[in-house]
Amino acid sequence: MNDHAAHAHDDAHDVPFLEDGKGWKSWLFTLDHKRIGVMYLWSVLIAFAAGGVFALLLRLELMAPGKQYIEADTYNRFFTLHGAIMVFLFIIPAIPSAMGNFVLPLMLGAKDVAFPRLNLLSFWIYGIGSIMALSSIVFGGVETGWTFYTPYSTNTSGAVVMMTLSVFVLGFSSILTGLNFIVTIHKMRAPGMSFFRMPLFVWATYATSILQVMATPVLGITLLLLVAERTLGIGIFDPALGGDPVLYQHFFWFYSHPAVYIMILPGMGVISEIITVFSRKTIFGYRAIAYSSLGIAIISFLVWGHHMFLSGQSAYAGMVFSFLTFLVAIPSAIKVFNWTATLYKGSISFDAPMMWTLSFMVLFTIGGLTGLFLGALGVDVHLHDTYFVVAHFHYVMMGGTVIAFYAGLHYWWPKMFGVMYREGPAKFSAIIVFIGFNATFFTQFVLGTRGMPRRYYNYLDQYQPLHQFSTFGSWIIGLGFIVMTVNLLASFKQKVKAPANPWGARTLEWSIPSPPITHNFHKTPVVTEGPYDFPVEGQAASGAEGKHA
Amino acid sequence: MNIGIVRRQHAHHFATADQEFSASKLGMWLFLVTEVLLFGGLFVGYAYGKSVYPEMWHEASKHLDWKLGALNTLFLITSSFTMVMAVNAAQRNKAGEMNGKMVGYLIATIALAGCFLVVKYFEYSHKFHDGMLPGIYYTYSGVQNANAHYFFGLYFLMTGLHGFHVVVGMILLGWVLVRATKGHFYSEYYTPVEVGGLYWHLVDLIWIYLFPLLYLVG
Amino acid sequence: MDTPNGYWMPPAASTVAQSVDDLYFVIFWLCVVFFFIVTGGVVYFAYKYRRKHPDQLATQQIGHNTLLEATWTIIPAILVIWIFVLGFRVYMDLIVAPGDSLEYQVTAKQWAWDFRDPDGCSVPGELHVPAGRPVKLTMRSDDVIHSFYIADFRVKQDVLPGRYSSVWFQADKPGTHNIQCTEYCGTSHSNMFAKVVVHTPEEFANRAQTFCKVTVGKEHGEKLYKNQCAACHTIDGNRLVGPSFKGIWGREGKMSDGSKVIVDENYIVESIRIPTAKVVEGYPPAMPAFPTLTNDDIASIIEYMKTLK
Amino acid sequence: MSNENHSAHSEGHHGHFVVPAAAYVAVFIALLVLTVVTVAVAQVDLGPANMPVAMLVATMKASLVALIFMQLKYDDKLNGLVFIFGLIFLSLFFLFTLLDVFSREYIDPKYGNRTIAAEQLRAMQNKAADKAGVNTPVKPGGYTADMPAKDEWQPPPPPPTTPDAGLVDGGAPAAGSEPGSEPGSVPGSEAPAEAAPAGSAAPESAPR
Repeated sequence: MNDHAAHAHDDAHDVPFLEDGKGWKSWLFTLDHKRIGVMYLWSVLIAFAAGGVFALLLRLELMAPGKQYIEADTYNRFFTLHGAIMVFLFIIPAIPSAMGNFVLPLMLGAKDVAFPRLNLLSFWIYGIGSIMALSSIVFGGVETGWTFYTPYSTNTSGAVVMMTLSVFVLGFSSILTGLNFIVTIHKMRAPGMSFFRMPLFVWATYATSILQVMATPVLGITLLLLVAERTLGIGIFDPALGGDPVLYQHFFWFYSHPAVYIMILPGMGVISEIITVFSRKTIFGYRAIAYSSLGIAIISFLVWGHHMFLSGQSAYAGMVFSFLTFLVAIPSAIKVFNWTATLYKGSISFDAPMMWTLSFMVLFTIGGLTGLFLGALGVDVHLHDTYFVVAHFHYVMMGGTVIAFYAGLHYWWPKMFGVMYREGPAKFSAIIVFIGFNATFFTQFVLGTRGMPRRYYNYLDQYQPLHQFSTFGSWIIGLGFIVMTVNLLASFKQKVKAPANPWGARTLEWSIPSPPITHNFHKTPVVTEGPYDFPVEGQAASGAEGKHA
Repeated sequence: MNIGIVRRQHAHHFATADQEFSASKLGMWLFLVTEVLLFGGLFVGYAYGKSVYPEMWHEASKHLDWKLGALNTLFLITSSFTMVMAVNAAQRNKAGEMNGKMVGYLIATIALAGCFLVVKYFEYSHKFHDGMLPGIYYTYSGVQNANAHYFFGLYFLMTGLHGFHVVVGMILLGWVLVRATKGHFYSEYYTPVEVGGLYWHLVDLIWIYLFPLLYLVG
Repeated sequence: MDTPNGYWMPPAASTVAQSVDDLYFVIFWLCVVFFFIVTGGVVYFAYKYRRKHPDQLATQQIGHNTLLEATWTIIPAILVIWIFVLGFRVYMDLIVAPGDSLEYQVTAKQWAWDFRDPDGCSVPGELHVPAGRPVKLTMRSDDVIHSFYIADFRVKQDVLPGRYSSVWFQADKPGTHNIQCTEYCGTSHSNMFAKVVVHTPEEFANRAQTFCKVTVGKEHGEKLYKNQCAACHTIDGNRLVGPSFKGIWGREGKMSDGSKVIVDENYIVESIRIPTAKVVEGYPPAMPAFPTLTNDDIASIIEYMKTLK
Repeated sequence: MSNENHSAHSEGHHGHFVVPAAAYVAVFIALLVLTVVTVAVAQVDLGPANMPVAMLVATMKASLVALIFMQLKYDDKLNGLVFIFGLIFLSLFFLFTLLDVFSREYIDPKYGNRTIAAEQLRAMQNKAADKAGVNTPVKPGGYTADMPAKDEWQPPPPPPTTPDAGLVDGGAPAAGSEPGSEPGSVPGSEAPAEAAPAGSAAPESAPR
């Protein structure tokens, strides 16, 4: 099965994984989950930059009604690319593939993921999918929105087939990553690590993997049907040929609502890790958070119809979906309350990861609460497809997942690269992004309630002042992320050596040198207690510090 | 042909061979679930079409030759049986004495898969000739009800995707056959045969549902 | 324009608008309460238990508290079910039209609305309704999915090709409100504006003499241009989807098949009736047919074109 | 969640359970018999029961293959659980999609989805047939006359002329000029001049 038998014995190979092999071949053909995680990290950061640039271009165009500097057609292509790149190229692979690949085996005390070659294949498939997606710009561009609603997507010109095939390929990468993680979590935990001694990030990744494995295939078949619709004129979704566009929306949203939980669940996992370490207190309600991750994963399959209340779906189905949508709000609320309670009687320090986490707490709370407006049928009629929806999902996806991703990046950066970044700029960028974010997207709530539709290139004059303010806000966000990126990249030049456990965390990945050696652990660790057993003031630290080698 | 067996050391990142075996099986089962959901999407399309165009659905399904479908069902069930006998032979192959049986059963499985594809070729060529093609290429005038291209669109999608999976299965089992002839599989290590078998049974399982839905009940 | 209904909402101009706004503010204040519980908790704890010296440890390791966890599960559950019930009740008023409502036919097509009232009167781009009477719109799309949205009435409904969908409202006071399309439908999705004009019952009664009368002339032509043609043809010279109408009358154009054509009545009538007959070179044959335009309409458009220098 | 804590480095137990070959032969025969049963039952037209019976037999065959051939019965419970969850999520997809499809005219019977839409689809299919250059004679599927083409548009009958109670409060009811009772002063069905050439190709918004 594995021809690595050559260096099976561990001690001969104590070289940190970054130095274990030079040249691009050692990177592109590596089977080491840490290297694959780092490669994913650079790809998703580039994707985030590209998506971010399109966002700024869109906001610039919306400065005032009418043509500012691009045509309507170009604007439509920009918002499609902004949506597609951010969703498929950045936010779905970001935390599960980039951080999950790096951290999960370390947290479980395993040498690698269950199927290393499948892991590398997932990265290659992600690379091929991204190239196909970006090349669709050259072949005529796509201007259907990232949702590809039929019959517009089947009757319009442009490279829709190329983009849908690229998303199909990217979906495969997501399925294989999820599959790999579920087997790793079930089969490769360190001895003594029962399911309730696993860190909460592992629980969140487990729930995310279930969603990735169980929901993404339906996206695959949806896109295959869309390609068949465009090439063979099958007629399943095109009313001119006897099909039904609402059936497409059922297919699409059956994947896409679990997909939004694929995006937020890992973010919640990262927050559970960071909030405990920086308040030096055990998590409040470990089982509640673990079970609510699984609860969200299961219930997320029941609620997709709330995207279609006004799309011609029957009012009866709308009511059923609205009721179930309110059920899925409860596990998220439980998590937020548990995180807040974790801070109680802790010893809270405001390092960079904690600053990003506190900003997450505020923004995700607003994002979650505004979901109640859109879930209630009566109000959704007025708010559907307006800027209120745009603000809601940006608060949850950007205020939630993206800020949790950067909190995790600042938290695991010393472990990944063995270098510390400067605290000052990291904290400063967290504050700037928080301010810019609220300036940009809170105004969009007001735009939405006042009736400003989404995906509008030209709009009524009454919305102009708010749009202008929102555009200024987007510049502040751009500034914040530039400061953060420069600060993180500068850490490579400053070469400030990072200790093995800079934050005093108790999970397994901090018990090994940073950056870790290729085979992670000299001797497979034996776990004897939970992941968050912090000592209490005045009491001797529970058990010897070095409980695992 | 007792060419003995080639011993194998389990992958270094697994603690024991058994851990590796159960990991592979769980991984395969998860992949099979994604296949079930992939075909599930098509079955939902079938359910939609049948509920919105019931008369057309019934009339169009009359134009499928259920005898060929039944023949294909027999081929697939028999190939499932020979596959499972191959796995059984691998499990009992202590020192290479069962190699011959295992290789024989594998060849039978692949051959039956080939027959399935041949029968499918005849079905498809008959439909191509009559013009019962999906979507805008549909030129057949035998079906009275409108939108018959909807049924044939789904028919070609479902059986086409299934046929594609049969071809992938043949390639997969061909690779297992090549390794079996080299004596790689014995009672301690037969994972590829088992995993290949699981995939093949799922392909058969999907056909077990496709056959009555498309050919019989329509 | 009427006064907005508070900071958040546009004017509440239909009977159901106030109940939607009330529901909005019920959820709004509920969210404000929960927001301050969470944010207040985070800020207060972060300040009270901030780390004063580097190796300060937590004062107490509290893992869980079943009573507290039970309360913050059950109370939100009850509240969200309550919101669901409120939302359900308002939704019922929004979708079930009263029996005696006036039946209007609405057709959406790529980038224009077409309204037809019960007596067949159709003013391009304007929906004329009487005040105080429920009005039910039966909508259908010619090409892709659009969405009929009047913010001031708080009503919205997707308009599907191949299927009817319906929306109803009752405006109380005369006035003019914006109609917008909220489902992405292509290049000029953001130009698909129309107006709903609410009249007093008397004004509405003799509409045949006022706005329903079709007088061939450039004013009617201009109204038709704004509603039907503006999405693809500009009048200021630069190209949108089709050629610009600036100085079109009498202009000589080169067709895609190389032939030359002088722009006159026949060319305009043919281009509107059979758009793909003569396509100007360098432009896509993307112009849809306009079967609802009567001869008087086309005559008015021609009159209007003559004024475009 | 089965959390088998296997001791590190202990030799894995060898004896994976070997299913006796006889069991396989028995299942094989059962499958053949069930196939014959399926085909036989399908010849008899049971009306609405056709589908459930066919699905029942197919599910029996499928569970035989899954439990014995794929060894779910003898295997680690986790694999079975994974398969069951897959089927649960698939059934959710079926359940809610068909819930929507079958309840579309539940609220608004007058403009229900089925009747008018079917006629509307008829017209669309004619256009699609021309667009695709396909000469299928599209016979109306047993519904009432085709939907009137857009050009000969007859407005629906005026609403009942009973004086309307719901007038603007305080405002005097319009002097007897109930919109509905308007004699033909409003241009009734102004028949637009010559209709667009019959069967003109569907307004192709952009070449496919």
